[in-house]
Order: sequence, then structure tokens, then C-alpha cells
Amino acid sequence: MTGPGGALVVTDLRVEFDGFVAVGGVSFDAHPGEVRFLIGPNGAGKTTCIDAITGLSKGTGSVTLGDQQLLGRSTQKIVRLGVGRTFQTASVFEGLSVLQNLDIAAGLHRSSLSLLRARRGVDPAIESALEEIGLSEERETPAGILSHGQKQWLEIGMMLVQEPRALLLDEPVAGMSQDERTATGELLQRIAQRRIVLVVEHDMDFMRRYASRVTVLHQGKVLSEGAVAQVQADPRVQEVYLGTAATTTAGSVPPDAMTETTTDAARHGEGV
Amino acid sequence: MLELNEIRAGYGPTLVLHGVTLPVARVVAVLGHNGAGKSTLLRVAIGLIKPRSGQVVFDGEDVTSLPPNKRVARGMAYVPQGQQSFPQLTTMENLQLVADGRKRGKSLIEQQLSRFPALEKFATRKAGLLSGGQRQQLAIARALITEPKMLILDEPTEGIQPTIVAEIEHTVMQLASEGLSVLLVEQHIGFALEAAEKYLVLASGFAASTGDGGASAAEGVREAMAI
Amino acid sequence: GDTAEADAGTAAAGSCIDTSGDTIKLGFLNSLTGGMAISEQTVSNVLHMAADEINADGGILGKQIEYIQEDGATDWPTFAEKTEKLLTQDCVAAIFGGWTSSSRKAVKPVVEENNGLFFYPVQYEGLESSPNIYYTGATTNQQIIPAMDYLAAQGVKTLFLAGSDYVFPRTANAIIKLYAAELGIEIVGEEYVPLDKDDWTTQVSKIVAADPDFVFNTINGSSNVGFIKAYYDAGLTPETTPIISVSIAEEEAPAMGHEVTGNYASWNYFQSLETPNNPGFIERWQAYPDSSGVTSDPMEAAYISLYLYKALAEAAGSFEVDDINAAAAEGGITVDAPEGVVTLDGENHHISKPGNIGRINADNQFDIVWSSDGFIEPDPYLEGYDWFPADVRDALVAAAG
Amino acid sequence: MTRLKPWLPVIGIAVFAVLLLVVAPAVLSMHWLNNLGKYCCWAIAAVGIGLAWGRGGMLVLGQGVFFGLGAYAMAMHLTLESTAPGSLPVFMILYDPLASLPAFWEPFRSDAFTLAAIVLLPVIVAGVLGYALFKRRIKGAYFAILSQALAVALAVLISSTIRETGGDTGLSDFKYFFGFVLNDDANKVMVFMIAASLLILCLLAVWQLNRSRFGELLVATRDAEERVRFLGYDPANIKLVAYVVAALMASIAGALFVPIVGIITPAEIGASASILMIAGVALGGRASLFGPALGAMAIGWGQSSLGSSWPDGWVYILGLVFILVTLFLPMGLSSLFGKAKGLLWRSRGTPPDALDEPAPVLEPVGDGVTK
Amino acid sequence: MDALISPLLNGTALGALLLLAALGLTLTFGQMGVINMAHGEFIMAGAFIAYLTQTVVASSNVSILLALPLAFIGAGLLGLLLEIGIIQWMYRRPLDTLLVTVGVALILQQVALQIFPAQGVPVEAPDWLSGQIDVFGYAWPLRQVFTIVLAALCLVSLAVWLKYSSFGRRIRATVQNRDLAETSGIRTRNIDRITFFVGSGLAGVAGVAASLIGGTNSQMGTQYIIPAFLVVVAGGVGQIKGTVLAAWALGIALSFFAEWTTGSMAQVLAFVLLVVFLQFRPQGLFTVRTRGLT
Ligand SMILES: Nc1ncnc2c1ncn2[C@@H]1O[C@H](COP(=O)(O)OP(=O)(O)OP(=O)(O)O)[C@@H](O)[C@H]1O
Ligand SMILES: Nc1ncnc2c1ncn2[C@@H]1O[C@H](COP(=O)(O)OP(=O)(O)OP(=O)(O)O)[C@@H](O)[C@H]1O
Ligand SMILES: NC(N)=O
Ligand SMILES: [Mg+2]
Ligand SMILES: [Mg+2]
Repeated sequence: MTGPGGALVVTDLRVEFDGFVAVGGVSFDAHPGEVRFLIGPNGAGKTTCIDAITGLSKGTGSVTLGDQQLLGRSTQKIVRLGVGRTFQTASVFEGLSVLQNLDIAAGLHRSSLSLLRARRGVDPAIESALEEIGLSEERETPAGILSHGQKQWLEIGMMLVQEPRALLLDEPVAGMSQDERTATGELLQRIAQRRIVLVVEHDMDFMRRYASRVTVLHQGKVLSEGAVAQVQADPRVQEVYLGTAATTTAGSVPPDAMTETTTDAARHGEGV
Repeated sequence: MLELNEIRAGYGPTLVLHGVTLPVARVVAVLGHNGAGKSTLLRVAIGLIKPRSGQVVFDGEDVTSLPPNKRVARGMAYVPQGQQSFPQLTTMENLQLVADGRKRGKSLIEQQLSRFPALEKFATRKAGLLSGGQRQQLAIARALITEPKMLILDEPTEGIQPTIVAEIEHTVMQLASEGLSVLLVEQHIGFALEAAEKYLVLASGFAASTGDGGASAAEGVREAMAI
Repeated sequence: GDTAEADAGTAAAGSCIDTSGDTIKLGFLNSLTGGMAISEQTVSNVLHMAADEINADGGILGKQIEYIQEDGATDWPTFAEKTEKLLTQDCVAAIFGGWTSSSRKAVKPVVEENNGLFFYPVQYEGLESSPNIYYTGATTNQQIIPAMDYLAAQGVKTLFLAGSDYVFPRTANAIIKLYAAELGIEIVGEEYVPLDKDDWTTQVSKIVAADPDFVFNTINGSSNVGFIKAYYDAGLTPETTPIISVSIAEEEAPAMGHEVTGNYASWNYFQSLETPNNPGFIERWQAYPDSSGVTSDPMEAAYISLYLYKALAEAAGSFEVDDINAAAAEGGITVDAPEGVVTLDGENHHISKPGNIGRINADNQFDIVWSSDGFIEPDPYLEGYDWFPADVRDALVAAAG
Repeated sequence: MTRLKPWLPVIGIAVFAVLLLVVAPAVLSMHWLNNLGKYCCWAIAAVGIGLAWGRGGMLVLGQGVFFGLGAYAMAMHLTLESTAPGSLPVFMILYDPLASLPAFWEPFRSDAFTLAAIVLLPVIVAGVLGYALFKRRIKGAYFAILSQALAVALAVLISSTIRETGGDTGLSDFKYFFGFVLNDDANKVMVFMIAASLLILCLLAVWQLNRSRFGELLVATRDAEERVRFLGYDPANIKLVAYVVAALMASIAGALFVPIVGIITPAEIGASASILMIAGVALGGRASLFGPALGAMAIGWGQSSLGSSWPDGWVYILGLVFILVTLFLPMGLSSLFGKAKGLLWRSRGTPPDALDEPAPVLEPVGDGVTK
Repeated sequence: MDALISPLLNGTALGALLLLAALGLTLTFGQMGVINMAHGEFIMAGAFIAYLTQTVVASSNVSILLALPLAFIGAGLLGLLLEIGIIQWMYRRPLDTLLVTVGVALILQQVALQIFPAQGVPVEAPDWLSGQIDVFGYAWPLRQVFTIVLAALCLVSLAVWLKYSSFGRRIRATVQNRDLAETSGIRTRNIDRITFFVGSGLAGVAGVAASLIGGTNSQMGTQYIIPAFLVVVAGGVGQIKGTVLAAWALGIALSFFAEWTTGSMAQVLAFVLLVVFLQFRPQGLFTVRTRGLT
């Protein structure tokens, strides 16, 4: 146990769809204070893992947060136990303003009766989340007209105000430009100081810069696990996921550099 | 091949593009921050959005008022952002859908299946059940089956595993070298510039800078995007 | 308001009927839209014809009829609302219309409360009378009881009852069952289907299984079509299992095609009736704009109702409701109707009617196979029939006040 | 002006209250006052529909069920009140004079029980039904069609239990209303005042609900139900509250309809009646505060006046209202007002109320799965 | 045994009629997401077309066969008109199509009331449909058999068309992602029109069958619309095999309930049963799963 809230421990998680094993006995853990990465080829089962942890898909095995078993509970219950997540495609309440979005998210621990009162003023927690995600100026803007990246930040903000113990982010920087990625990565590192942060990403540069530990999934199983360098060096990971190019572009070379060796990588591109 | 002249377009009351002109070249990359209007520009190009003013010219023909399906029939193909598919159709049906009525339909499908083995593996699965990356591969395969003269790609590598990113990038380069025109939106500046003959940087719906592609352009682009 | 007023029936403020000009306002209340428009449009139309005739003939008490047509919209609360509107806003002297018993029951409290007049033209289940309603259609002893007598005379031993699920068929069948017991006819089945449903197949299967001598049909509206078709499909024929209906007339029969041919109906008026007035009536109707081309019992009764009102007003020399009721009570009010000379019963506000039973022929006209000896006096509470339980009659009369 | 803005609806309600409670009784004839009372009933039901449908996204096509519960509870009470002690309601005598009053009628002799039933019956029924439906995540067209089927089922049930409920003819001929003689203009005015006051109360209640956090949550649930789940709320509960409140309002509307109109029949609670309630809400503006009430009153008025002067035309007009409003003004007539307001506020730098205007242009085009 | 035969056969025939009424909805509602409340009036149009055909071709033996394609085309054209005039603007607002089409239904009813005799018109059954066949001692009306055969024919053609033709794929694609379909080269507007035409046309065919069973008048459509939608919903929207099963089950249930109770009670019980059923299978008999936040 590294932190106050206890760890997120996934043990022998299995998810099946009509006989197809999407996740077949995955175990890993994540602790407060680290930015934990879950990577792997398309279709490896990363999103399905998160779905199972958050109650969207039915899984067997065990998922605990601290001493609470999460598996088998309803989504809203799991959220109330302190698990927040974002989605591969940002989903915010498009008809509501940024502030209203955050306020709703912040309200989960409010009593039912207080729901019947109108909102007065802005919670300090919401105010600081607005700061954090850089949307202070946009508080009255309907979320529907935010840009893609801003929506993703808003989603993170909505999680933050819920004070969750664990945040699960599914491809949070997909489609973001380089400096937006940097901003997001730094935000995640700040958040991770007190919470469990689990990130699914395909952006390897992003992973290298911000990951503390990495778990690689392949065909529903854990293929490799460890520190960034360790995982990158794993030939099996290179073969199914990174391509051999990864070895040559280790370090902080921007991802754009990867393209220089595309032809080479292509030969190894195996798909799922 | 494709010209976008002085495009002004938007959604409802809001204007997103304020008179954008695309540089004319075979392979053009459009770069810019989130919300800059890149996807909007591509939607105008394929016809999903009617511009309030400005012109879309394809292959010398003014297609501004043509619906998307007619533009596709004239040789444009479009891969939208966000891994879109027909969720209730199987992977195979997704492909057959575009292959229908084409002479070499069967072999075109075969060709794409061998390019993306994951699709072959999940041929009978409903596309809605595929993983994000698998769906994106499907989307690109669908576009290629139409044997387009021009490919419009909106962040085609978003959410794709590195090996396949490489594969897609390779494919794009190769198609480009074979003479296909490409209009590309990408966050991977390096790749975009390598592929592109010309680039356009969009900032808040204005053309912030344009220039020739190639690795040397990267500095200029980063600067243009920083403002 | 206060609660002290014991008598809820206190008449509302005196009527507002305006007799100062040279016209008199009457209200016509029929469903011109909705499901019952199917039947009621014709009634509305024939009321217009009657009004035109009377106007051409000098009007009522020298005043031209100015009618206000309202749409009941096949909705009973609308009937109530429009009645109130006609009486209190338009100040009409009387209202004519309604078809289903439900519509009449919606109108009844309103005309009673406002002391208005309502003329109702359709055969019904009886067991009702109101000082504010005049009934020109048949009550049970003028239509259903003659039909039962006819069946008994034909030697019918077993009878199947098929009806729509609402107050008229339910009550009519209750009476039929009482009378059947008296006549020694066994009821071998009783089926109801909602008014707006056409599917009768299951019920007809039950008729096939029960194999009755006759079917007594109290179905109303277009549901009859589904019934007749299912009956025909099941191989039932007038030769083996004839139907006697009380709501299929010249107007309805064509919609059922040849499949209804050979079956029976009990009415007071048929287009085929040979009376002095009938040919002229038919001719005028056929010439009337938007006419359906055939005459039928309910429309004839509606036609009578306007003439009955004219006779009453002229006997009373007034359009005031109380005067008219007084004139009715005097007795001797008659109308020379297409069905013959009918006489108003001043007590119960029904009219005497001839009983007739017809058989549907290939032209969807009725060949009359039986006629009553003379006119049948109306007896809504079946006081002349000792098989009808006295306690029910007493309770109903008491409830009616 | 800006400080006033949040209170504009209250001022609106106050003006409306004065119009209904002071002006209307002074200027309208008894007939039209009575009709206005009837429109108020529909408006009460419509205010609830506005909450459930406009704000909550539940297309409640079967509000007739709850309208009917309230109406029949009231009608049974009034029928018993008008029946001499020891005797049966007239319509029952017709079928079986010797039978006793059906057991479920008995408690409706009591004033208190009747009033409690009008409130509790819809709450219980909507609670159970809504819980079952929403927990099973039945929504969209499914929910609409099912709720409509229930209205049909209840209407047919009442039609076919003629001895117990009066059937298709319905219940009518009420003489007293909790001891007051109904055929008395002063008492009719009183009943009208009750209906109008309750309408005002319902408007206030919905106004408060809409501006509350619950109101925001309801809109959030309407727009992205599954997302709400991931914020730790159970959308089923949120929808349930709105559904129950709407049911309660429909029941109150039905209960008042009875003494005002003097008759209740299954047709008033069946499919067409339920859809007509929706028509008013759509016309006025489903998501706005006043829209549903005013729309319902407009439809009621149209029916009374145009339905009289031009019956065929009224059917066409009603049909066209459905078509044109849905086509061109999906947010109803009130959105015209909203648009004007929007322009006004925008020019002053304040965005329009996003809650009122789920701008259709924002609808996602993505992998929409039709449910 | 005998007591079971007749409700079973009657119920099957009733189910076939419900299926005919619902088949078109599996296209317009199931595939296109349009809640067309005027579908009942398209059924009515089919019935009136059967009548009109009869006024021209006097022999009912021939005219009914002629009426089937004519009703398909006639009702289909009505549907096409509806699609072009109204529905095409509403594909992104499926729930609102319900309201629009309620208006259309009202207008069509009133138009029919004003064109045709209010009492309705007769549609004569052909001679080859009068009579019964013997099934375990029960004389089963031929007309019921005809309804079943007609329903089966429509069902099979529709299923084959949807499943195996490229057109079927295109319909489904258009429904699922309109913009994507359009940019995949599919002429979505044509697809919409043809789908709506066929879906409405099927209502016309149902109308011919209905005209042989009940009255042909302005109100006839209203009795089919809600059961038809319930059948589609209970079967699992867009699932033809589900629709078939649900229609049959509803027909059987109505028949048996009517056998045991009254015609009215049967309606109530069948509806309540369906609602309870959907409680347990909220997505109908057959379901399609997808991922994500939909
Ligand atoms: N509901 C489902 N039914 C059937 N198969 C499913 C379902 N959900 C996921 N799968 C399959 O499970 C596998 C894992 O999918 P998942 O979405 O977890 O992959 P992923 O690791 O998130 O991939 P990506 O990086 O492409 O998003 C895929 O092959 C997918 O097709
Ligand atoms: N359907 C829509 N309705 C209204 N506004 C929209 C819509 N789609 C996009 N916008 C707005 O238009 C602007 C440009 O969007 P666009 O999608 O073109 O950006 P982009 O450059 O592609 O960004 P990203 O990199 O995030 O994909 C943004 O402010 C966005 O919020
Ligand atoms: N009186 C009748 N037929 O309802
Ligand atoms: Mg994923
Ligand atoms: Mg974009």
C-alpha cells in the first residue's frame, strides 16, 4: 500500500462475449502517486478491462479498490466508491454549460433533498477544477460547442470534482496537438500525486514522458509489465505492438520521428 | 485535384471557417490545434457541410452543391475522425457495402483484408463490437475499396497501435507516390509534413500559414501553431 | 355557494330563448368527426333537410328555424359541453341529435340542469325517461321485444347474443335474457367486443360451436362488418343460423356486401315500408345534397324529431320548455311520419311506433317479413311486462327522481 | 435587468395568476369560465408532461392513465355523494339491482380517502411502473409506445367493466362536490378557482424543480443518460422523480376535470386523449415553463371554438399543428420567444439559457446506434 | 383438444394479420427509426384501393389479386409522399416523427371520411376464398388461410430482400450512420425513399387483407396501429424473426383470452402481458448489442 486510499488491484479478470474471450485472466495493480499505463495492440482488451472495472461489462475475477470489491456492483455504485473514468470519445452534457457539467459531477455526494434547491455560487472545488483544466474563461459556454480537446479536459475536470480515488482514462490525448498533450500529461502528473491514475494510450511518446509503470496487454492477457524502458525493450512487445522502430526512437524523440522508419515497421505490423 | 476557395462555413449560428483557401497540391496536410476547424474543412470538402460561401472544385469541376455520395462517385473518399463504422453490420458487410456494384469488388475486399489482418479475423463480428483501433482500420479499408482518386483523411492514426500507425502511414505514402491525391489532417506533424507537398496551418478558422511540405517545414509549422 | 340547499335539482336561471325576432334557434348536435361520424353525419344531414322543409313551409309558429350545428366529435364530454353551450350561450329552444346511448347519457344531466330540451332519434335500451328528453327512436318494447316474439313464433329454441361492449347492448341483452327465460328460449352464448374492434373470429367460432337457432345481434357501428364477414367465413348462413340485428339498417348494409344478405333486422321504419308518406320522403332525401341515397330508421326518427318539436311548439303556442312539456302532457300530439302517424306519450316522452322485421335482400333493402298489429305504445320501464323485475324498475324510477 | 432575470418566470406566473384568478372570473360568462377551468386541467397535466418530456426526455404518451386514476377516484366519490344512502349508483342498477356496491368503491365514500387516493394512487402506480421501466432501461420509442399501450389497456379495461365503472358511458350526473351543490354558479366559480390555483402551484413547483440542481441533472439525463451513470447517479431514480411528479399532476388534473366537466369516460384517458395532451405541450414548447400550459389551453380553446364553428377544419388544423410545429418549431411557440430573448441577451453579452434550447445543430452524427 | 384447435387457428390467422400490419413497420420503424403513426392509415388506403379496384374490375375473383400490387404501390406512394414532404427533415429526431405522423394520420382519416361514404365501403371476397377446410374437425375459414399465406409471402420476400440483397445492406447502413453512409457513396436519399416506399407499401397489402376481415372505413386504421407497434417492439426492433414470433404470440394470446374471457378483456390482458414481457426482455425477443454509451 503506497497511499492513503489503498490500491486498485485487478486479479485474474476475465471478460467474455458470447464465447469470445476479450480479457482472459488479467492481473495488475495501480497505486496512488504513479501514472499507470495500460497499453497494447488494438483489440487487446484495454477498454474492456476498464469497462469491467467500471461495471459497464460483466467480468469475473476480482477488482478491489482499497478493501472494496468493485466487480458485480452497478456503475453508479462503483463511481460512488471513488472510481472515475473518461471515454475514448469525449462525452459531456452538450446542452449544459461547463459550470453545470462540473456542478452535476460534484453533486454526487449531495443529499437528495439538497438537489431540489437551486445552485447558488460556485463550489470552491469546482472553481479550482476550472483553474486546473484551464476552462475558467469558458464556464458559461455550452459544453457542446467546446473543441474536442476542451471537452476531454472538461471530462477530466468532471472527474476531479468528484474527488475520486482512482481515475481511469481511455486515450485521453487522442487527437490532441503536441502542446495540448504536454498540458494534459502535466495535469495527469499533478493529479496522480494523491490518486490512482490509470491511462490507456497509443501515443508512445506520451507514455514515455509520463508513465511510471506500464502493463502491456495482448489478446486479453498480460504480455509484459514493468517500467517504461523495461517494457520497451521487451522483444515480444516490440513484435506485437511497438514495432522494431521503437527501439531506435527510445528516449524523448518526438513521435513524428517514428515516421522515418515506417517502411521498416510496416513489415512487423501484425495487427491484432 | 481539389481546390477549396475562400471557404466560410460553420454550424447553426456559429461560423467556424472564416474564408479558408487550401493550397493546391497533390498531397496537402492540414494542421492546427483542437477546434481550429480542420475537421470542418474536410467536411466541407466531402460535402457534409455546405459552405456559406466559397467554392469546392474537384478535378476541374465545381462540386460545391453536390451531395457527398456524388463526390464519392467522382473519386473522392473520406475517412472521418472518430473511428466511425456501421455498428450493426458485420465487418464484412461494412466492406461489401462499398464494394457492391464495383467490378473488382471481391478482390478489392481481399486486398484490404490482407492489409489489415484484424479485419479478416473479425470478418463476421458486428463492427459496433470491434475495438476502437479495429474500427479505424475498417474505416480506412472502406475508403480504399472505392478506388478513389483522392483520399480525405481526418486523423487516420488516432487511437491506433504504433505498428499499424506505421502501416497506415506507409500505405498513405505509397498511395501518394502512386499518384493518389491526399488531403490529410494529422497531429503527427512529422509524418504529415513528410507526406505533404504543401501544408496549411489553421488557427481559429483562419489560414495561419501555408508552405511546402518536407521535414524542414516543421519549425515553421510549430511556430505558426504556437500563436 | 353553500351546502344548505338540499335540492340539487333547482332549476337554473330561467331560459334565455330569444323569441323576439322572426327566427327561432335550434341546436343540432351530432358527431361529425371521430368514429361515430360514420353514422351520425346522416342524422345531421336529415335534420338539415327537415329544417329546410319546415322553413319552406312557413317555419314554426311563424318563425324560421335558424339552426346551429355542433360537432359532438364522438366524445361524450364534448356532447355535454356543447349541450351546455347551445343552451346557455346560443340560447337554442331545443337540441336534436346524439346517437349512442352514451352520448345521450352525457347530455341528459346537462339538459336537466338547464331545463333544456333534447330530441334523441335512435333506438335504445329503455329504462329511462326525462322531462327534458323526447325519444323518437324505439324503446325496447318497440324493437327488441317484437323481435323476440318473432323468434319465439318461428320456433327458435336456442339463441346466441352478440353485442358491442357498451351500455345499449349490455342492457338490451339483460332484458333479452329475462324475456327469453319467459319464452322458453335458451341463451347458449353471449359475447361482447369493443365498439372500435372489427375482429370477431374467436367469437364466431363460439357461435359455430354453440350452434344456436338464431343470433341476436346488438353490435353497433362498423364492428358489424367484421362480425358479418367472420360469420360468413365460418360457413354460417341465414338458412342454418340466421341473425337478427337491431343496428343494421339500409345505411349500414352496403358496407357488408352480399354476405349479410338473407339476415334479419328489427326496426320500426324501413325504406321499403309502404306508407302514404314514405315515397315522398325517400324522394326528397335522395334529392337532398350530400344524401346517402337510402333512408333508414335512425334518420327517419331524426326527421320525425324536428316535426315532433314543431307539433309540440305549435300545440303549446310557445317555445318555452315548460309550456312544451305541458302541451305534451295534455296528450294528442301526433306526427304524420314516413313510418305512419306516430303519437307522443306525454308521460314518458316516447312515441308510438310500428314494429317491423325485415330480411335483407340482394339490393341491401329489406323485405318485410313481419309487422306488428298496429302501433306499439312505448313502455320504457316495461311496466306491462311482469317478467321484468319490479324492484329494478322501482329502483330505476326512484333514482330518476 | 440581469438581476431581475432569474425572477422573470415568477413575475410571469404572478401575472398569469392575476389573469386567471381575478380577471377571468370577472369578465367571462359561466360557460367560458367553466371551459377555462377545463383548459386549466389540461394545462396542469401539460405542465407535468413538460417536466417529464421536455426536461426529462421521456415521451409520456400515456398520461391518460394517471389522468384517469385521479378522475375516476374523484368521479366515484362524487357519484356516491350523489347517490341516496343505501342505494346503488343508477348505472349499476341496470345490470344487477341486487348486488352490492363493488368493494373497491366503498372507501371512496370518504372525502379524506378520495383526496388521499388522488395523490397517492398515481404516485404508487407511476412509482412502481417507472421503477420497473427505468431500471430495465426502457426508453425512447419503447417507452413511448409502452406507455401509450397502457393508456389503451386502461381505457379498454374501464370500457369492459361496465357494471363496476360505468364502461364506455363513463360516470356523470354529479350533484355534489364535497357537500357543495354543483349546479350553482358560485360553487362552479369556486371549483374553477381551485383548478386555476392548482395550475399556478404546479407552475411554481416545476419552476423550482427546473432551476434546482435536480433540474440540471434531469436535463443531463435526457441528453446523455449513460454518462450520468458514470457520474455516480442512477438515472432511473432521476427519471422516476420527474415521471412521478408528472403523474401526480395528471391525476390532479383528472380529479378536477370531473367536477368541472361533469363527466369522465374512458375516451378521456385513452390513446387519442393522451396524444392530445402531448399536442398542447408540443405546440407551446415542451422544454419551457409556460409553453406546455399555454399550449394545452390553446388546444383546448381551439377544440371548443374552432371545433364548433368548423369541425372538419378543426381536425385538419389539429393535424397541421402536429405537423408544422414539430417540423418547424420543435421547441414549440415559446422557442420563438426564446429566440427573440436570445438575440436580446446575446447582444448584451450573456448567452441564452442553454437548458431551454437543446440546439438541434449540436446533435452528434457519430456512431449513433438506433434504439 | 377441440377446444384448443379453433383458438389456435384463429389466433394464427390474427397473428398473420398483425404481422402484415407490422412488417412495414420493421422497415420504417425498425430500420429507419421513424415512428409512423400514419401506418394505420396506409393500411386503410390499401383497403380503399381494394375497393376501388373492385369498382373497376367487377369480378372479385380477379380484382383482389389485382388489388394486392395496386395497394402496395398506392400505399407506397403515399409513404413516399410522406417521406419527401415531411420525414426527410426529421431523421435526426426520431421521437418527433411520432408527433408529426399523428397529425398526418388525423388528416388522412378526415380526408377518407369526406371522400368515401361515411359508413364505409364493401370489399367482396373472391369466391375461391369462401368456404372452409377441415382441420381436425374444425372448419377453418379459407380467408384465414389466405391471410396466413399472404403474410408468409410478404415475410419471405422482405427477409430475403433485406438480408441478401446489397440494397438491404445499404438500408441498414444508412440508418446506422447517415453521414458515413453518404460519404461511403451511398445515395442515402434514394435509400430512404425506397425503404419508406416498401414499408408503406406493405401496409397497403395489409390493408387488402384487412378489407376482407373487417370494415373498410375511415377509422379502420386506428385499431391496428398500436398492436402493430407493440409487435415490433416485443419482437426486438428491426428483428424480423422476432416480429414474426411476437405477432403470432399476440394473435394466439388474443384468441385464447377471448376464448376464456371476453373480447374486451382479451385486449386488456394481451396488452398487459406484453408490457410485463418487455419488463423481462426490454429489448424484445431478439436483441442486438453494441458497445459504448448509446
Ligand atoms: N460487447 C462485445 N462483444 C463482442 N466482442 C467484443 C465486445 N466488446 C469488445 N469486444 C472485442 O474484445 C476485444 C477487445 O476490445 P477492446 O475494446 O477492449 O480493445 P482495446 O484494447 O481497447 O483496443 P483499442 O486500442 O483499439 O481501443 C476486441 O477484439 C473487440 O472486438
Ligand atoms: N456539429 C457541430 N455543431 C456545432 N459546433 C461544432 C460542431 N462540430 C464542431 N463544432 C465546433 O467547430 C469548431 C471547429 O471544430 P472542428 O471539429 O472542425 O475542429 P478540429 O480542428 O477538427 O479539432 P480536433 O483536432 O479537436 O478534431 C469547434 O469549436 C467545435 O466545437
Ligand atoms: N342507443 C344505441 N344504439 O346506442
Ligand atoms: Mg479501446
Ligand atoms: Mg477534428
